Amino acid sequence: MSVVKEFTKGLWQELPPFRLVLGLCPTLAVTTMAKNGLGMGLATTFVLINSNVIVSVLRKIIPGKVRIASYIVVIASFVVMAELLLQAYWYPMYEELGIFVPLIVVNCIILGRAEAFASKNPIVHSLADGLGIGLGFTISLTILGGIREILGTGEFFSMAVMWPSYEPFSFMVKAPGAFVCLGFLLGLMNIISRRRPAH
Amino acid sequence: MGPKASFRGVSFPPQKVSNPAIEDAPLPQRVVLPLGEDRDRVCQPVVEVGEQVKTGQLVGQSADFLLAPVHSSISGRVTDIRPWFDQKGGEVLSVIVESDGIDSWQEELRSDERFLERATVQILADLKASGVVEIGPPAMPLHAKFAQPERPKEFLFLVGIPRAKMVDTVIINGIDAEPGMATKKAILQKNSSEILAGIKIIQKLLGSARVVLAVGSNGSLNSPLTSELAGLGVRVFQGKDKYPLGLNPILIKCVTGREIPLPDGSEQDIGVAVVDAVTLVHLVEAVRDRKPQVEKVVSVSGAGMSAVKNFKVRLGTVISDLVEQLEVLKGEPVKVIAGGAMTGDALFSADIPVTKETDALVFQTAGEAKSFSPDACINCGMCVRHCPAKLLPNELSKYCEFSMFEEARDEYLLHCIECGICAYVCPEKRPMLHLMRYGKRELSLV
Amino acid sequence: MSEYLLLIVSAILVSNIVLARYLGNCPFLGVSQKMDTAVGMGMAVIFVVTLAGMITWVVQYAILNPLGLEYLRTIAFILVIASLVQLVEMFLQKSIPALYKALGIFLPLITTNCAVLGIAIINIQEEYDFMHTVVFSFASGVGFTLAMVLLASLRERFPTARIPTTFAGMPIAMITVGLLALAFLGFTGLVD
Amino acid sequence: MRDLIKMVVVLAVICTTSGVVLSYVNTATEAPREYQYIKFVQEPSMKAVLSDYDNDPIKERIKLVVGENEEGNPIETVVFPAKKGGKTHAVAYSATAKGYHDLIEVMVGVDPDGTLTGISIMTHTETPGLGARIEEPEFTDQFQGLDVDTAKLSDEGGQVDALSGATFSTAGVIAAVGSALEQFPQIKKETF
Amino acid sequence: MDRAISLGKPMLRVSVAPHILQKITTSNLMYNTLIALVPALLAGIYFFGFAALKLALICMVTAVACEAGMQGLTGRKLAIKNGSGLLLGLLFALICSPEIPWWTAVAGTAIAVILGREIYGGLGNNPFNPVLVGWAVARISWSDHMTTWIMPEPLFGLEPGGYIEYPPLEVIRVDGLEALVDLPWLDLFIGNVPGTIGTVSVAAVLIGGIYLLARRIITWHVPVSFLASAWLFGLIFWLIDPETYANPTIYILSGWMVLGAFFLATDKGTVPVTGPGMIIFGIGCGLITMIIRYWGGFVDGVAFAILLMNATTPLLDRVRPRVYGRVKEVA
Ligand SMILES: Cc1cc2nc3c(=O)[nH]c(=O)nc-3n(C[C@H](O)[C@H](O)[C@H](O)COP(=O)(O)O)c2cc1C
Ligand SMILES: Cc1cc2nc3c(=O)[nH]c(=O)nc-3n(C[C@H](O)[C@H](O)[C@H](O)COP(=O)(O)O)c2cc1C
Ligand SMILES: Cc1cc2nc3c(=O)[nH]c(=O)nc-3n(C[C@H](O)[C@H](O)[C@H](O)COP(=O)(O)O)c2cc1C
Ligand SMILES: Cc1cc2nc3c(=O)[nH]c(=O)nc-3n(C[C@H](O)[C@H](O)[C@H](O)CO)c2cc1C
Ligand code: SF4
Ligand code: SF4
Ligand code: SF4
Ligand code: SF4
Ligand code: FES
Repeated sequence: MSVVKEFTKGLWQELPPFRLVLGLCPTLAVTTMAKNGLGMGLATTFVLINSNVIVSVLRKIIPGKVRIASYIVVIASFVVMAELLLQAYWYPMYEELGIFVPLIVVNCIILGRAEAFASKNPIVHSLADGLGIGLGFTISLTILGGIREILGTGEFFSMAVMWPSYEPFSFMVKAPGAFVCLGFLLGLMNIISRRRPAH
Repeated sequence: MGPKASFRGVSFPPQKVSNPAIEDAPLPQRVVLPLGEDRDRVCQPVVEVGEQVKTGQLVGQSADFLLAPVHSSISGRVTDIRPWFDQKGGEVLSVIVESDGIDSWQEELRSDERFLERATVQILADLKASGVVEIGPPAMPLHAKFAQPERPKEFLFLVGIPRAKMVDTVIINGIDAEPGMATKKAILQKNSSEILAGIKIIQKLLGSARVVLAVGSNGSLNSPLTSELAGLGVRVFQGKDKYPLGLNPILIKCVTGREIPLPDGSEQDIGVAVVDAVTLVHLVEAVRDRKPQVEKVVSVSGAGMSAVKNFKVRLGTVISDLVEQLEVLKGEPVKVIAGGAMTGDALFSADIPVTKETDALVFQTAGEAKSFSPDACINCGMCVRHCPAKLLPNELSKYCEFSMFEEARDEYLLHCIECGICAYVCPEKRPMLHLMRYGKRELSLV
Repeated sequence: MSEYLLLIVSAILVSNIVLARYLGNCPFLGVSQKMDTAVGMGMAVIFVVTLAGMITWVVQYAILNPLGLEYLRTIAFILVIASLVQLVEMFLQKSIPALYKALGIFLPLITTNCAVLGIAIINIQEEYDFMHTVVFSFASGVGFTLAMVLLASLRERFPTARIPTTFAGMPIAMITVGLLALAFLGFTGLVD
Repeated sequence: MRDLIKMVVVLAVICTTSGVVLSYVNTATEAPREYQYIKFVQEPSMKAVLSDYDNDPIKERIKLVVGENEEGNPIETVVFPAKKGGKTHAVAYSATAKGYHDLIEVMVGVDPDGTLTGISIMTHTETPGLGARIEEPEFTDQFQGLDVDTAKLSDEGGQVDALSGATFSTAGVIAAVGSALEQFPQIKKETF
Repeated sequence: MDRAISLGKPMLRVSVAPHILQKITTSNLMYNTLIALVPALLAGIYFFGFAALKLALICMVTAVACEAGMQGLTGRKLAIKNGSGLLLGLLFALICSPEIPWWTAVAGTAIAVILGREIYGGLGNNPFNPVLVGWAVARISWSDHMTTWIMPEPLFGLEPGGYIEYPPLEVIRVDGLEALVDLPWLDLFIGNVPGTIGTVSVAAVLIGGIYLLARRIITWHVPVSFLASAWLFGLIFWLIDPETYANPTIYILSGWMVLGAFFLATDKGTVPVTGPGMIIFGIGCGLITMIIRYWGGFVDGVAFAILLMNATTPLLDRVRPRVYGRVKEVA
């Protein structure tokens, strides 16, 4: 597959978390606002791209038996780095994302890509893959965050977008609303993918 | 004697029975005599097309112990031997006899009032020869019911039939189970002598077994019969009018407190034999009079009839012929049900013969035969509260509907006694009984 | 004593690990289609979460803090958990085959279950002492199992429900979790 | 054997590299992290107690040793100076004391005379509706203009009215403010 | 093979046994339940004026419209005639304050129908009581509107009752028990206090509940175990500490308790179907209700208690009597 295709597949065929129902916890937890979704997406993309690249670089060196352990170390290192960088340069986001920054390490998307893709493909492809999946994840989280923020607070990226007398549907920014909203979006994806001819 | 156990069920509005007597239906012009119960298990025909036969003459016979012989029910000429649809919709090889209008019997009936002095082997042989069948489910020749495990020598022809337990209780089922049935009420009132004789025969055959006569609350016995029964040591079980008391599994439980061990068990496993009160009369006729079974008492109701009527019908009478001859129906039936209104089969054609298993015919006009288009189960729980087997029919019906038969089995589908109550009470009018039967059949095919 | 009781009520009902804290959703949705797998997964999580909670607590206070390596917490914890799961797997396989048979297939899935790492981190963030850590970890595992069993029992009915095809499968499961979380909101305020 | 060595070596190399890189990143981000922490956690409180300045008090913060704890380790306080035209006219710093539940941390602003320019509650875990009312301006505004003698409960000769039903929380705040003001003479020496 | 059927006669109608069916149909049950709710609605109108009726109509119209819309969208056959939409709408209105804005009523009812029921495939397939789903979503989203109360103003006859300005349970929470000492229980019983349209008048709800019991539309299990367990639980705490906990009868007479026990916790389809299952369900509802009322963040716990117990329904359905003919399984 071409590098371009590696990139674009993350935007639809394997769009996480909608098509690939993984990485649910951050998806649900941080998407009370579009901005947080964006932040989480970027942090995850940072780890994803870097770990993909490093795993791809080391793919011929790492022995099979310690594969997973090595990947975990690599991923965890980038997660710690992301934590430190967020603290140093984007502290409010660090506070908002809270425990879900360290939890990027167990986001199955990342280990999944390392294991299923980067360990078998050259660096450029792995980079494209990481970039595509990461971008897809970021967009998904931003959309989910946007929907929940608009309905749940009447704002979008903290700017009022609804009519002045709008009374927020705050269900959407609470835990039950997160699940229900994601459920509806998954249903919507079903409708869209049924409309699109199968590849 | 009161019930030993309670059960869930429903009470139907009381039905009117016009005349407890049993009228003889007119002699049919032709009869169709199926040689077995389904396509694959049939007797060998012993007559040929064109042959003259007499009433009571053997026309079919089989080496299969569980297949009763077939006798002609009228005298006349065999016009054909060919497959004919039966109640279940299968095509079964049948002997067709055209009546000569005389009804001359094979041999004069030799009524033998000292029948009780005959050897049990002899009695059983007579029984087997007469082809008396106990109605189901499962239908079986009556002689097969009276097999005791520890006396194989006496019952030479029973060797090879495994018996788990000795029969220690015989229940005479005198309860008309479903709406549309009234034969037993009539028999209990009019055939006291046969009842007593039948009980004596059973007591002779089964020695130590106790006999219980089960009657419904309106099955009033006349007092001479009551005292004679007491003299014979027979207990009378008086049940209330609640369906499905008349169905064997529930009746057994109420009388003895025992349950048939399902899914594979049968009443023999718990030492019980249930004999239908109507069958008892045929039993007496077979033993005392050496008369083959050529008739059946059938209740006829519905289609504008104000009450249930009982007729003695020659076996093999085609239902459409019967209807024309009886001239009792007021309206044009669109639905003919062989059996009671709860569990009977709706026939796709009235050109189907009355058999030894036909105990009732219910006719419904367009107004009576309502049809519904049921939707999803609404989980109202009505069926659960009424199921006498204490199942969850709602779950079972959904599993069967969605082809999840393994799950249905794990939810005890095979314990369903097919009483139909779940369907009767369902407010959504779901075809519950049908789904149960469908699921059971699918499981049996695996 | 009542302090522990409140902690337990809080972990199971008020701030349920999946329904209110959004942790462990992948296994929660992934293996809750059938009751027996749900129970198996639940048991495995209780077991591992409690053990991991204790060990990571020790790691934090006996190693990371004295050495000033707090910033390595994530990497240390995930390695501890991964090795722990491996060890538990090997131990069960050798010593308690019956339990291994019941829980075995779930154990590898647990490494990447954020509930385990999440609870370990919460123990540190909330500055629980060792006993609180044990109680909180165990109760969180129980809360996970409770939610899992309820969801599985609800989902077992879906094959015979007439769910529109658009929503059949994952979407309706997600919505059901939402309604379950809605019901659990009723416990809000029981423990502050 | 060679495989084993290779495994161990590779893992060790990965871990070491990761350790080195991370410790570098840790050191490199130390300063910005501290700045961000102060900016987002302490600045709001600081702004509430200082006014009318043209410098960046965070950048110009001073760390002072204000005493020793029981173990002999120095207690440090971070002081934020508010300057106008290069001249310090007030300082802000924080102090803690025990409230009803746990510690209450209070930021105080003090002018050179030792008079409070304001206080702000930074962290506390008091009961919502009771002790938590210490956060409300109606309560904190009372402290403006008080000094070490008057920042006491009105019952005890001071000018602070206790919150009804939350005496302990009030006392905690007053104790924190008191200990801050006690440190003031020493701080004054080093900042003005 | 030549057919033995004479084709001269028309084919008979074939259908599956049984050939007689009980008269009761689903819509029959629904309309009977609607009838049972009429006293509660009339009481609401009597105490709160025609705003109550208006709200009920809004909710009922919305519910039926949403039901029809969803059935159209998901391609199922239109089944609005069975009355379930009307019932849902009416129940929703009855558990709301007469003061809520029209759009809250519309949105809440729509959520109830769509999220609570139709998304699962309609009547019979939904695991949670849809009315309560709709209510709970509205309650946490627009809590101001959902907890705004007005004083009852009986249309004729009675003096405007009570002296409390919000429902009794809220009074206990905010002002403490003493505030209720002078409140006549009769006012609580007939509904002369602030509250939601359909729950204020315990008397009217009871009439409907007894009607349902008498017509055998519901069984005694859930209401009796619900009310009994709540009352006993309340009794224990009242005996221990009468200063903090009110007389348990006050808890039964106030809030949603009776409506919940007779109409919401018996909502067919979302509650267990076996006798023991229903009793455990009722006890669970009673206990959770009281726990939330005593110590929880919400003032009345009935709605959440029932939703929580709805979640256990599939489990409770496993609690049931031994089936006929089951021999002990040999391990
Ligand atoms: C289905 C529906 C949902 C609505 N949802 C909201 C809502 O969530 N918040 C809101 O403020 N208004 C909502 N409205 C109401 C109006 O859009 C508008 O806000 C209201 O009529 C004006 O409010 P006011 O009377 O307070 O100015 C809704 C209306 C409808 C029909
Ligand atoms: C659950 C609970 C929480 C409390 N929280 C606080 C608190 O946050 N702050 C406080 O000063 N007292 C708190 N108290 C203590 C009481 O309110 C205490 O009676 C009060 O502080 C002293 O009463 P007074 O201020 O009216 O003299 C609490 C008590 C209880 C039972
Ligand atoms: C309001 C009401 C409350 C009842 N309470 C009980 C009860 O608490 N326990 C009981 O066994 N029967 C009670 N019954 C009687 C039952 O309705 C029923 O007759 C009895 O439980 C037999 O049930 P079964 O059908 O399971 O045999 C009550 C009936 C009513 C109308
Ligand atoms: C016979 C009958 C069946 C019912 N089935 C359901 C059901 O499956 N699901 C449900 O939510 N409500 C059901 N209800 C209750 C009714 O629809 C409900 O009160 C309103 O729809 C709101 O829950 C049923 C009511 C009756 C009378
Ligand atoms: S499930 Fe079977 S036994 Fe139970 S009511 Fe239905 S037909 Fe009768
Ligand atoms: S009676 Fe019918 S609708 Fe009710 S639970 Fe049984 S099958 Fe479902
Ligand atoms: S269930 Fe299937 S097999 Fe049975 S009648 Fe219907 S279509 Fe035929
Ligand atoms: S491996 Fe675990 S965490 Fe990842 S998708 Fe599967 S269940 Fe979820
Ligand atoms: S993201 Fe939490 S378990 Fe997968």
